Amino acid sequence: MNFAYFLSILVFSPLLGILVLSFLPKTQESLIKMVGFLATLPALLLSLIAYFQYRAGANLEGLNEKVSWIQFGNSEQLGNLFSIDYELGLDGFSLIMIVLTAVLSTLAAIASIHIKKEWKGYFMLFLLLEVGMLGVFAAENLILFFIFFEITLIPTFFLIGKWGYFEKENAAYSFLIYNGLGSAVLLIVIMVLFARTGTANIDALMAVMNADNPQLVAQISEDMKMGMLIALLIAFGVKLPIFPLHSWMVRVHVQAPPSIVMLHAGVLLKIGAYGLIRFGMGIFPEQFQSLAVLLAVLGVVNLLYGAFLAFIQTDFKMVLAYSSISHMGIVLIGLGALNEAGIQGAIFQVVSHGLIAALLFFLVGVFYERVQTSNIQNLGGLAKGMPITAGFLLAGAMASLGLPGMSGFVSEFMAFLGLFKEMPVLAAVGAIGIIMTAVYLLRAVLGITYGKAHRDFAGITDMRKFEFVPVLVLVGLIVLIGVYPSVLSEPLTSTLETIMLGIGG
Amino acid sequence: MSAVPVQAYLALALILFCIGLYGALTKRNTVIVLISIELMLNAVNINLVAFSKYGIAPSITGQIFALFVITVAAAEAAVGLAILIALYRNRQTVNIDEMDTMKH
Amino acid sequence: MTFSGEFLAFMSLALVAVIGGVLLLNLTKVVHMVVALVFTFVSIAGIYVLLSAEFVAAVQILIYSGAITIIMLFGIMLTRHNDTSEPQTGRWRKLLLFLGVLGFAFAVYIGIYNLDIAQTPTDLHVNNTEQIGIELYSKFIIPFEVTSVLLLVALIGSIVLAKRDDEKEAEEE
Amino acid sequence: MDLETLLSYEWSIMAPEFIILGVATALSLLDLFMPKSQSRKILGWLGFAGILAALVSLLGLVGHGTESILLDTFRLDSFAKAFKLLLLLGAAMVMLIAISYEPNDGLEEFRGEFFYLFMAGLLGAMIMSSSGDLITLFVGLELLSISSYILAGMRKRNIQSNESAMKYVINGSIATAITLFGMSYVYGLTGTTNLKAMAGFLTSVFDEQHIYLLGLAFFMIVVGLSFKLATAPFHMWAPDVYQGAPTPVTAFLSVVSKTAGFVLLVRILFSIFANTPSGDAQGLPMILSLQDYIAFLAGATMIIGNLIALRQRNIKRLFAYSSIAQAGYLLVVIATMSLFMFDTLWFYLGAYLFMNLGAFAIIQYVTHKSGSEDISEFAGLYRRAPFLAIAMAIFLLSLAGIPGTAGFIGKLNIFMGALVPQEGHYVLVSIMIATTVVSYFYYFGVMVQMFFRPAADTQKVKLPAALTAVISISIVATILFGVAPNMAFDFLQGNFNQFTDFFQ
Amino acid sequence: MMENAWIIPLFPLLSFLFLILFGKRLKEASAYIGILLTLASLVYSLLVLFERFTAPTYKAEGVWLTIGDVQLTAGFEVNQLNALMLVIVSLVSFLVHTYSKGYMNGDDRFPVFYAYLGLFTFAMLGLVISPNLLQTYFFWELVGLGSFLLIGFYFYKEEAKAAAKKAFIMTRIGDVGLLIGMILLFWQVGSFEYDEIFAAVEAGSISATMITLTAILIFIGAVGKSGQFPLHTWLPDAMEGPTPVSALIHAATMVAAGVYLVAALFPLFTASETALMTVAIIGAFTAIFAASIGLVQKDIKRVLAYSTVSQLGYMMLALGSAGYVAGVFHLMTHAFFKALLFLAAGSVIHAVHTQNIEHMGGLWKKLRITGPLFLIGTLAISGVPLFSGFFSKDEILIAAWAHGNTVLFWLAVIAAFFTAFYMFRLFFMVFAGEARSDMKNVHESPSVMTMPMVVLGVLAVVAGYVNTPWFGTFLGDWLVEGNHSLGHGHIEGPAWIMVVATVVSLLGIFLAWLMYGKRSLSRDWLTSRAPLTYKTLYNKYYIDEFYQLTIVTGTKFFSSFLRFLEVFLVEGIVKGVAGITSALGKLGSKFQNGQIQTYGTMAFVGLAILVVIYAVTGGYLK
Repeated sequence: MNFAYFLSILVFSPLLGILVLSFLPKTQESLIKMVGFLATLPALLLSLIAYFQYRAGANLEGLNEKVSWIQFGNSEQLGNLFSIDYELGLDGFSLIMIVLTAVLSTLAAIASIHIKKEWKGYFMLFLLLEVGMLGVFAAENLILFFIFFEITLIPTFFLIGKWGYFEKENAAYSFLIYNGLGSAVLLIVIMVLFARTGTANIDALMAVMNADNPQLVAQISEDMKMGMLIALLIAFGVKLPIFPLHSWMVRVHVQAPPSIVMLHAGVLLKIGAYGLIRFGMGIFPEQFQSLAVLLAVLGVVNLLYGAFLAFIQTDFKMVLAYSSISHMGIVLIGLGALNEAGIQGAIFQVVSHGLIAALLFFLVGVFYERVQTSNIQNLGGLAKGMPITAGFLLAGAMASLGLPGMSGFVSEFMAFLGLFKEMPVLAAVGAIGIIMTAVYLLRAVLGITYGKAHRDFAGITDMRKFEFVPVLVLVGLIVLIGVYPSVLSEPLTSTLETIMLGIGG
Repeated sequence: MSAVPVQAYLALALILFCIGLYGALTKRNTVIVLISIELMLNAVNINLVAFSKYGIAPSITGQIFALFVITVAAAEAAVGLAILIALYRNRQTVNIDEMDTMKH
Repeated sequence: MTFSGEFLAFMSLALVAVIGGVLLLNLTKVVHMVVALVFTFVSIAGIYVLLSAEFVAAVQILIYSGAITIIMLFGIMLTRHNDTSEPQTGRWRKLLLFLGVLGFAFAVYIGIYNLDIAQTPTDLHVNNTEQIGIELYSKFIIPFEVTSVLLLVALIGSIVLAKRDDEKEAEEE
Repeated sequence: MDLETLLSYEWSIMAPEFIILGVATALSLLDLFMPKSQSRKILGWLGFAGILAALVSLLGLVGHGTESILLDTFRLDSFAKAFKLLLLLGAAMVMLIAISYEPNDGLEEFRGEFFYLFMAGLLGAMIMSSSGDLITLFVGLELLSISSYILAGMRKRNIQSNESAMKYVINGSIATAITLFGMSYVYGLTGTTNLKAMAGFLTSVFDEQHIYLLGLAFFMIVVGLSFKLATAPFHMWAPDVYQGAPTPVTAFLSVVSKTAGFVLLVRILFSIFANTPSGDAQGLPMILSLQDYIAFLAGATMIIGNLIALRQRNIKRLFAYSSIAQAGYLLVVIATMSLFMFDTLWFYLGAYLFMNLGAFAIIQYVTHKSGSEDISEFAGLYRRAPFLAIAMAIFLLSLAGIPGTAGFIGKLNIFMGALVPQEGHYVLVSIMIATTVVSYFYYFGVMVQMFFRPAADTQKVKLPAALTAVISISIVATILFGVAPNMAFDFLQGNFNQFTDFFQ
Repeated sequence: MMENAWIIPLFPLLSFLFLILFGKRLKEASAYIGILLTLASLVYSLLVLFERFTAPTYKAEGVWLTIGDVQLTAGFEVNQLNALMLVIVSLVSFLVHTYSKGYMNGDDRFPVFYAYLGLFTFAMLGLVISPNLLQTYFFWELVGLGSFLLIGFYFYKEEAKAAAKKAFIMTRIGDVGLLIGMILLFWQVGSFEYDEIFAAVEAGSISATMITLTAILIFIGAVGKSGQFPLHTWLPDAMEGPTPVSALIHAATMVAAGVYLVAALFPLFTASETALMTVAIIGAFTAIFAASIGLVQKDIKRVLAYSTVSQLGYMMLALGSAGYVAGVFHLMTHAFFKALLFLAAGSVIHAVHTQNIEHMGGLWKKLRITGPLFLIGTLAISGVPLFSGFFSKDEILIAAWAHGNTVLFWLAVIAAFFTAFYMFRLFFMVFAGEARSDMKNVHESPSVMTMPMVVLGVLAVVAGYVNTPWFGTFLGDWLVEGNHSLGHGHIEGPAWIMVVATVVSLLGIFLAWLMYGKRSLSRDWLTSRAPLTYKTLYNKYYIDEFYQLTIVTGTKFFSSFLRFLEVFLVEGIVKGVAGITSALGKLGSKFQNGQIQTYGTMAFVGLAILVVIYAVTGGYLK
């Protein structure tokens, strides 16, 4: 982190891959795959460097970048108002998200080996998607955030629509329209804030919105703040997703190629939580407090709704999709608790579910490629032919259901710890979800791996060497966080302090 | 002072404008539609000329404006008719309601 | 209001003009319609005279009652015209339009019926044509020139569009 | 007025117009004397050169102060300069598209006429944007309109082209009549056709009857001009005409003509009605008290355009609805009348120019190659011509307002303008954003065809140089103004000083 | 030694990691790694235990996770209970490791089995040295994982799959209770540390209601893990796992974790009479309830399983009657004799390849080592004097009586009678009578299997003497040393209790002998006299069916209802909106009918509407 434009280079490094790919002939399959994989490495490397230097005590502010970008209206008359800078920056939270993104991108690039056609286009879009995701977390102002947010939308649409399964186009459209609406609502909020305060910088906004006598271009009433927060909730609620805005996500998880679902479930959904925490809590702390109960209730509803629906799905991907909904409920529960434990739990859950979902979907990809189905009823006894895959699948399920020693437990525990302090009865209802999680996951995973084989899976091979890499890395990280959670909690300390200061906790 | 107030001229123009409009939008023969539009423009001219004499600040400009309108109207009519003839060559009809190959 | 000569003239001209318009709407034969409208055009010219716009009146007679009517009649003759021109369909549209026209006329009418404009004496009638000429060639020279382009465009365009298509083939034959 | 006075005016400020006029005349003469067998494409290139020359001379005038000739019948102010720039740019690109236009029927023998009629229309548009007098404005408008009527019907053996021209001329004439009817009242209540004089006079109008009548005139002018903009309620002609007209003409209508329409609308509304009192207690100018009506029209336009576009299969028709919707977004700018209005309008029209013309260049190429305009002609375009497909995707994304493209920055501007006022136009913004999302459906529908569907034929394509140029310029501009919009804003701020001379 | 006690769980963890990674190559040799590493644990545990006899409690902790101002710690603690448990766990584990070498011989997933055993042992050892509730919970769940994996070891069997799933889920239900309880406690105390919790309880800074509530919630966790009613049904099903596993997990260690938990949090429970009472009632009820089911079961392992449930109930009863020592003492003795019984049963199964006792008989002569060892175990569990079970059971009865739980006391006595009866029923049916003809190839197990049994057999006899009213109550005194809140080391109960207990168990044995040994009483008298009772008992009071009918079906129904909601409401609204949008588009395009005049009309009518609205709202209508 000693050179200039560190963050820009980090964020835009995958573009290099796109550039190289555009000169490669379409037919060079293995070369394209290799380039696609290699292009994810600079970002990974740089993000890890940043992480370890931060852990070693380096200051993240040194990474901030600011270049004047757009000035609306006449700068002589308006001064600093209505100017948008290109500004990137990191804090503990976004750093973690960037590391998560970089790691999952690299792993998903490996998982992309299962892609069957048009690798060149695939990897170009894939890398563009990575740029968008990295940018979302590095953006220091709302407009930039939004731009990167939308940049993730387009490649994902194509990646789902072209390389997905049978109903891919349907899923792609579903994705597009829901997320389009979500981002539209988000844009309104961003623009109202920008138009009324004249700035889009997140820190500046937080300062302005929480000042006693703010200097505004136009007044913002309390009702309006509330309205904006609710709009934010809807916008990020689509992404997260919050019941009842979730149905697109199920479709995407089922239809998209596994490597993309890894990124989708691992990172893209998390943008919703990231946004709620950064913007919802940061900019509207007072309003957020009055919505806390609603959030917690929504969280419990998500948790239970997802769990109960996951319980009766026959397709394993559907189970995982609803499981994602259920797990995102825990994020909401943590946020609704609105205390240190809760928020930290929510952030942990964001990371943890990112890893776990990526792991599970990767494994789905692995066995789907071999048996051509993910329907539980058509599977069974897979542990015989693919003991290692089955073992990891079970490990993934255990992580997902919150087994101690794995990351899922830490986050779930903290979120509930937080909620029990504020709303014990609600939390107790939510605790049913913990049981249900075990119920549906075991039903599904055991249905696939244990018992009698539904048909003869003779001749299927277990995981190949390269497939071990993502799995081992993911399991390693999951266990690392589960056993030594300080790897996450320490970088988060200052971010959490800021948030708690805002909400007066 | 004139015996005929400006309102009378304006009212006449309004009536003619409405008639022209109604004709332009209901008549079936395209030629009649075109000529109805001419009537509308004539109504405009009455307004202009009336205002040129009885307006707030009477001036010759109104009449000049009217002349321009007449000129343009003539050109428009000519072009409209030319298009009609081209169309007629291909479709053998001048009925405006039959010109609906493109819709929805 | 006195029944001055001007008033009588206006009333009769206006009546003719309106009747011409109404006939346009109600006659069934296309040619009749055009002829009805000629009356309207001519009486409008009369009205221009009442409004001290002799030059405009003259142009009106020349262009509308003359040129435009004639080319319209040509147009009618050139194309096969079924004499009756009554649309079979569009009853609802007509009703809607009628209501719209009524509403529009009503709204405009309440704007003009007691419009109060102080009349100032004018000298428009003095050397009307000269006044127009002076204004046109000094003040409005630019639109005037643009109009010339416009007419040229209309001319070429009309020729291009109306020219018989099979000329080439005819030549070849 | 004698010759001396006439010569005392600085006629050089009309240089762009003169160049266009001169080239148009030269083209018509050349066309007349050129042998019939010779290809008329050369005329197109000449016309293109003429437009470029006009563009250069206009750029030379950018630093020139506000100047007017003959009592504002010609007026060179920042507003005129800025928008003429767009008109000329658009026209140059349309010209390139037109040069590569090779339809199966009808146009070949009239190609020469096509070029100079087109130049005449451009002249009309330019006159429209730089005049301060109703009569000149009207004449310019008609020059543009009549040229467009003829252009639309140029494929005279094509029944759709005939029909398109017919629809255009009839609706256009009615619109003209309505506009003129409104103008006649404005004239009557001010006694002048000079916009500045009008404005001065109107500030002192307090008679309620007069104000009411001026309000009516406002509506008539707005509705009449909405024909040129293709916005509600006068939008319905657009799909039919766009579909039937030759593709370059469609491009011309959807970009140049529309831009000219907005220029005229702004010129008239903000000259006349910004100074007319509305007669209410607060003493608001009329345009502010009536802005809700414009907002209503804008909302209706966006909804209609985007919803009906969902059902279209014909690509040109689809783009017609798309351009209706885009006009609706632009109308939002006018309805909100913020302090960024001119900048926003200019920027969005500029962005729109590039993305739409780029798209039309591709549409023309794809449709005339196959002869069908069905959206399925785009199937597998990515396979056949990756460059075209990616370019089209960029234009579509820009039209849909996706970040990274000029369209997004334009929309951002619009939103900001709409939300800055104390009582922000939330409803309007919400409609705009919601309909934008609806628009994803059809924009992405084209992309689905290009990228997901298999190609009907795998024949490789050879793109004419002119089209390549148009597409490349459009891509560069669309991305550049999306990534570094300050280039445009700085240019605007540096040279046009916030259009303060608009009202002077 | 004690400072490094944390290393004890790491040996089996190492075994787990090593075997899971390289087991495939090691094959049968993996057993040695497992055995050696658990032996290391055992040795170390013994050293720690001996050191603990003299040294004070040792506790070391480090920060695990920071939440705002709160620091959650992790570490280990060696107090009396922990040290004792360390030895019990590592001992049984070591023995089972050894035994399995013979029992699992030939299984192609042999290394995996040892890996799982290692994992479980690690978790169990970690559990017993946890100094705080959070860490306890941490390992509590891992123990559950080990149990789950081992139950489902024969993954290809549908029954094993179902049993594993059931075990995991039912214990999880309990775990959630524990989780809630400990979180609530945390917000009262501000810490998960045992000592801080006890300090807070003692200081009275927690309201009585909250103590009761949290204690009961935590007890729910224990109920789940220890197979107490109503969460007991998984434990008998867990017998689908390999028999050594049943011995290790479902007899000696994990199922006792519930008892251990209550014992570890004993000061909390004693602070609330209601909580204690709950524990006692559940314990006593489970004891007699499970025993009654055990009376009629036909599967050798199931009988033992119900016996385990019943014995665990005993322990709960002891703890609920403030009999800390009694509970822990019985935990220890039970660990030895029940492990012995299971291993012996395993040996039997290994020999005859069936688990149905009706197909067995006359094995006494063939299994010359297993037979007597099984008998020792049976005698111990039946509470026959001089065997370990006698002393510990006696303690429990005394505790119950002394605490004033008269009803519960008599229930326990009846349960003791049942125990003696069904255990000897089992013994006689397996070993007595004539050998069945189809069991000719029955051989005694190899010494690698019998040796651990012998060790346990010895312990089953002698373990009781560490705490007897006759020779001294070393264990009890040591356990409560320095900690008065654990109550008294030994309670002097009336002497007749011991007599009653002895009589009852002898009676049971006699009755069993009459029916199954001598066969002077018809075996089928219950079947014929009270078929309904028999059926009810045989079908375990239809509890499984009841759960199936209510909870499982209810959940499925609710899920289906939600799916209905999803399809028709959530998706329906979306589809509706999409439909309306496209319908509007369709409507709009219908107006677009290609008629020029329609277009003009629309435009003009639009104008007229605007103008009329303007006229009306503008107030210009006069």
